[in-house]
Amino acid sequence: MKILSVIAGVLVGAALIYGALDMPKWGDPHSPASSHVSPYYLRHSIEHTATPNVVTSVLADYRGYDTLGETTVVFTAGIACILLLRKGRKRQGKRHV
Amino acid sequence: MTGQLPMLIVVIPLISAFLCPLIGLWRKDACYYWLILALSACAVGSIDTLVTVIYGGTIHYHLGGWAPPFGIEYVVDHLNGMMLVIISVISLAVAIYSKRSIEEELPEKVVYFYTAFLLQVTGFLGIVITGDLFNLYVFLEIASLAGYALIAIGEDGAPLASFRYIVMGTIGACFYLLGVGYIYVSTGSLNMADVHQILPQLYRSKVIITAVSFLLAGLAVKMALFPVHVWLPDAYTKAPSAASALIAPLMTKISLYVMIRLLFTVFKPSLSIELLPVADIMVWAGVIAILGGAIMALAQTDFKRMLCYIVVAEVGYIVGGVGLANATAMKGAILHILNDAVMTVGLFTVAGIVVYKTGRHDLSDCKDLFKKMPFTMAAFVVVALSIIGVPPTCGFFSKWYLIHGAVIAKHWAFLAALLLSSLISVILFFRIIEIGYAFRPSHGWHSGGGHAAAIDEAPLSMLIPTIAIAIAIILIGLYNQTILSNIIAPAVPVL
Amino acid sequence: MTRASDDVIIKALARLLMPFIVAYALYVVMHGHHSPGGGFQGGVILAAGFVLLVVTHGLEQTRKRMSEKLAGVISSIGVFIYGGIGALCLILGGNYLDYGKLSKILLVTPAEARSLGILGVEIGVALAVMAVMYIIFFAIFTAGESPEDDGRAE
Amino acid sequence: MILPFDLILVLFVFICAIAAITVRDLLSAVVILGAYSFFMCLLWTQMAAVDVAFTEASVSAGIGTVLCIGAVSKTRRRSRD
Amino acid sequence: MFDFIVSYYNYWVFIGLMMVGFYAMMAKRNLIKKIIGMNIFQSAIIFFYISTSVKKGGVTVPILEHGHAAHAADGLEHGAHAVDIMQYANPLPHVLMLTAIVVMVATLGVALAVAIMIYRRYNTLEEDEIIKLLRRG
Amino acid sequence: MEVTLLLEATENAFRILQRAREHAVGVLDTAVEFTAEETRYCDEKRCRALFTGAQRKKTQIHNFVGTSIILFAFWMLLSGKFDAFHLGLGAICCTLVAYLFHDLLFANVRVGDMRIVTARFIAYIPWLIEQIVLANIHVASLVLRPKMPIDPQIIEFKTKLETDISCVTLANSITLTPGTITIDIKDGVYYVHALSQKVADDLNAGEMEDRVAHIFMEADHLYVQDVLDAARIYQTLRV
Repeated sequence: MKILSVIAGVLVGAALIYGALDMPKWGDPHSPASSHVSPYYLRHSIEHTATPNVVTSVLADYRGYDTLGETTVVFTAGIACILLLRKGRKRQGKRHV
Repeated sequence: MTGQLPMLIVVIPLISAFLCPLIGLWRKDACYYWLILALSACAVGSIDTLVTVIYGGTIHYHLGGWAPPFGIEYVVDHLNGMMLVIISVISLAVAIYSKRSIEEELPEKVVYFYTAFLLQVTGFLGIVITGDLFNLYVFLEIASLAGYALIAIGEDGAPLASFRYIVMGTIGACFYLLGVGYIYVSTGSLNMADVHQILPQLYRSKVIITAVSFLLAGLAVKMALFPVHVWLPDAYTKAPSAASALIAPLMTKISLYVMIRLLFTVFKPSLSIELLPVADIMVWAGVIAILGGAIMALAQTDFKRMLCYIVVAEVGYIVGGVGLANATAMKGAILHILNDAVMTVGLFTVAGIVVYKTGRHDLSDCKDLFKKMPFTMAAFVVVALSIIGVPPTCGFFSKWYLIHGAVIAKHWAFLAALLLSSLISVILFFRIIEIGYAFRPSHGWHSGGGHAAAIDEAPLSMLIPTIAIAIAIILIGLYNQTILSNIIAPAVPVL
Repeated sequence: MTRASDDVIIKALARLLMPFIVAYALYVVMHGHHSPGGGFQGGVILAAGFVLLVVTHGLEQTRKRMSEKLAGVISSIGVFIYGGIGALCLILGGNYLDYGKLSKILLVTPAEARSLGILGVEIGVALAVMAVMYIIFFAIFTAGESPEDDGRAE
Repeated sequence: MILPFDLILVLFVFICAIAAITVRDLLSAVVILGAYSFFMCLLWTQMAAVDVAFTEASVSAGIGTVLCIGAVSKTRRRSRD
Repeated sequence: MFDFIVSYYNYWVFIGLMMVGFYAMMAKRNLIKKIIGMNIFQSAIIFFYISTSVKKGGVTVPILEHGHAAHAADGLEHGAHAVDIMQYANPLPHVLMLTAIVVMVATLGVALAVAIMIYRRYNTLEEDEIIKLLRRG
Repeated sequence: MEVTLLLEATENAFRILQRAREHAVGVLDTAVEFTAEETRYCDEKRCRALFTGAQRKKTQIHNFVGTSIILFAFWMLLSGKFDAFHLGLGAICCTLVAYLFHDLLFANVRVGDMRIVTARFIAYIPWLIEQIVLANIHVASLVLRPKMPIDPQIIEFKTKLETDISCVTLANSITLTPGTITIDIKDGVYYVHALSQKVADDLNAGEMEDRVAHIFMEADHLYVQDVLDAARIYQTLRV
């Protein structure tokens, strides 16, 4: 099992290294990631949302729905914990295990 | 207000989920009606949206009023319109069905169960409707987390099954996230349509090849494709019956939908099929999944577990059908998503009724059931016939298209696997029916004789959805031409 | 770990620090526009304050300030604030979460309405995150305290 | 961006990651995981991602560690691997 | 060669961390160890995203300087053109990763809850022992 | 006569009962046992409830105001933005926090004494700094001498301080002073690690303790007799 997981891990790593060969170099300011969408946020954040912290304005406004989803994830985790660990009235009977 | 409909489909269950614990503080039993109300509204909305899509074409909805590459966009076309209707209607049926079984199995946790139920449905709907790669991840996580919780509260052994599901599911989700990251690094965008436009210049890039493989690997874990299906049987067997009836039909189908969406909407088919050997791999994965699932199903003595392996086999049908990559097979695959969702929910509702009445889910517990609950078992026979593929039930038609597609693609191994698995399904279901018809006096399966006599027809709130599903199976079979020409034919991606 | 600590120094210092922690958390929430921070971080710091109270003053004392039931209610309300602001925009004629439409009732320019909308959303997020972290913390720290459930099932 | 400083941080991150999965005492492993998160957060501060670093410091190194410690204290502290 | 390694160093770091996490998730039998591996795995991916947001040459935090007392009117006048994009880090990966971190801690909470449930029922956290108990019972 | 009595009584009662809310209850009960008269017991109870009620309300308001002022100062320190919007937010937040946590910050400080305590505390700081500097020089001279004549020891002494806040102040002052470290406080007994005999002697001389007690106005102690007297006075007043 251990050897198998080592092999799996190495395979995943190898695939990732293969993919990384064509990546833009680290810190390249003209990589597509930094030049396609994100300059729009930096340029227009103050004009659109009057918020100097671009991260906040993207987080809560441009991509606000993601954040709603994220809050829902947290809420789901809370519900899950209540569902799993909180004791209700004793579980008697326990069905027919 | 009608322009807001695609949004409301997701937001109504979302906000209802937030309010559900508050209502539970006021009155516990009100939660059930709240759930039904929310899901009915959602179902009506999604049907209306589908109709709008059929008559008016694809709907785009910009969240927060931001134009697509900058904000998040909802896109509803024929394919995900159909998925929305499937999800909302099936979850409504399961919700109606869940009342008695939850009161029996988890009497003290009703409120939070329903909240998690609503969140689960929200996650499913959000995955299906979105047009943004990262938003999909977020909703995938909502659905997964709710699923972990719903599975873990099941019977003995459920927590371990759920834990394995957490580990596997996290790997799957992380691979998906990684794939999205690779796409983002090379394109700079997260919007599906935008990525679709930018990508063709980058198809030779190693980054994209890695991204495709990681996305598909992640989704394969989520959809329980054969070698990585190990989490599925345990999880769905041990979950409470209402939860497994909700998750088993939908989670795998939704991952399949995401796969189709990625392969044909985000990437161009030219990449998925011609440049990379994705299609071939998928067909062979499908063949292996079908055979593996069917054979494993044959080896089971547990009723629910057997159904789980059938689900694994059905995933193979669809993956293989998509991999065949011709229009007919694709039609079959998409029709099979619809059919299989309905059939699986039928199977699991019947299994839930058996659990509710007998308290166990071994195959031997099915003894005499035909005499004791004729309606339930009639529904079961309809579902079984559909899975075997007997006309006029709906399973026949999708299988027909898949077989036809296999013939066109001259992929004989897939054809053979399809036929073989149908054969195995015949054996499986006739074994159950034989056990069910054994007219010997019931002894041995339960020590308490008085308890055995108590088994009779299921309560109405469980029976009605089950029967409705059986009727739906026949109706889909009868009207399959209408569905095909109106919904599925436009949904098939242009190859 | 969940009983009250008997160390005078820790108890007293925790007591003194608590209002400042909460004030700092609120500062983080409110100043998300200008400095790093926002709803999540603030919410987590709030929850951390309560964790400090539990560790030093014990579960019972903390329950008096915030019971689990109250935390559940707050988490629902927090998320509902977020969803509700979105729905408000819907009612005011915009798309979902289009805070610009809030300018109709707030009587400011759309850009500032967006800024205020972000603030409202952050408050909702902070409440929800705080309550949920508290719930998870409580659930994990009180797990297995009633023995009748575990001894039997083995 | 000072490369030597970064490299030292990366080294620490690796040491913490490997230590966290090899140490047999679960409580130590959990605390090392907290340290791992904290070094990660320093690394991100280096990369000008202060918001993320702040979140990591409060969420992952703070509450995450507390939850893990709670879980370990409620279960068994020794692990066989 | 050395130049190649240095100019891609963030990828090597993230791949290495991911392999460590992946190995722990697959090979370790202790459930808490698996959770720790999960945490490392996820934060490696977060590291990858964050590292794509860096722009070489002294980038600063994406908080716009002159937004101090700027209300919308000011922003309209010079906000649209005065921002030097190369000066600031790319904010989008930061936003995505804020979400991912929160998802990470939510998963952590649920996983720990499930682990505690398992412990309550079987009184052990080793996976193989639990499976043995399950087989027997 | 009545009026002076009343004034005196009120003041005494405030003094005493404020000193330790829960303590006073216990001590009063003892006092009642001493006198052993059932009827008086009831009256006193009512009397006490009256006093502590008024007392609590006043304390609450004072604490609330004090907490919110301190928090608001803290907020402004953090924020550095002085436009109306942010100050308003700060005021709202601080009021909210003060409302929720007013009982934490000034848990054992008496009502009228807050200003005095603050003033004395500020006056205490220079003295503390002076002590720190002196001790620094002392320790440095010890360490730099080639023989290093250190004499590490653990000394313990019982403190007369009562409230936990004064205990903590003393403990932290001891730790801040080089050469001495507070290890533990258990049931009013300090365990202090001292580097040399001189610092230990300094500590045992108790000047620091006296000063801390002075800050928190604990120089005069609470005696059972006080309570008994007070109870008698209330009784006279009621009749």
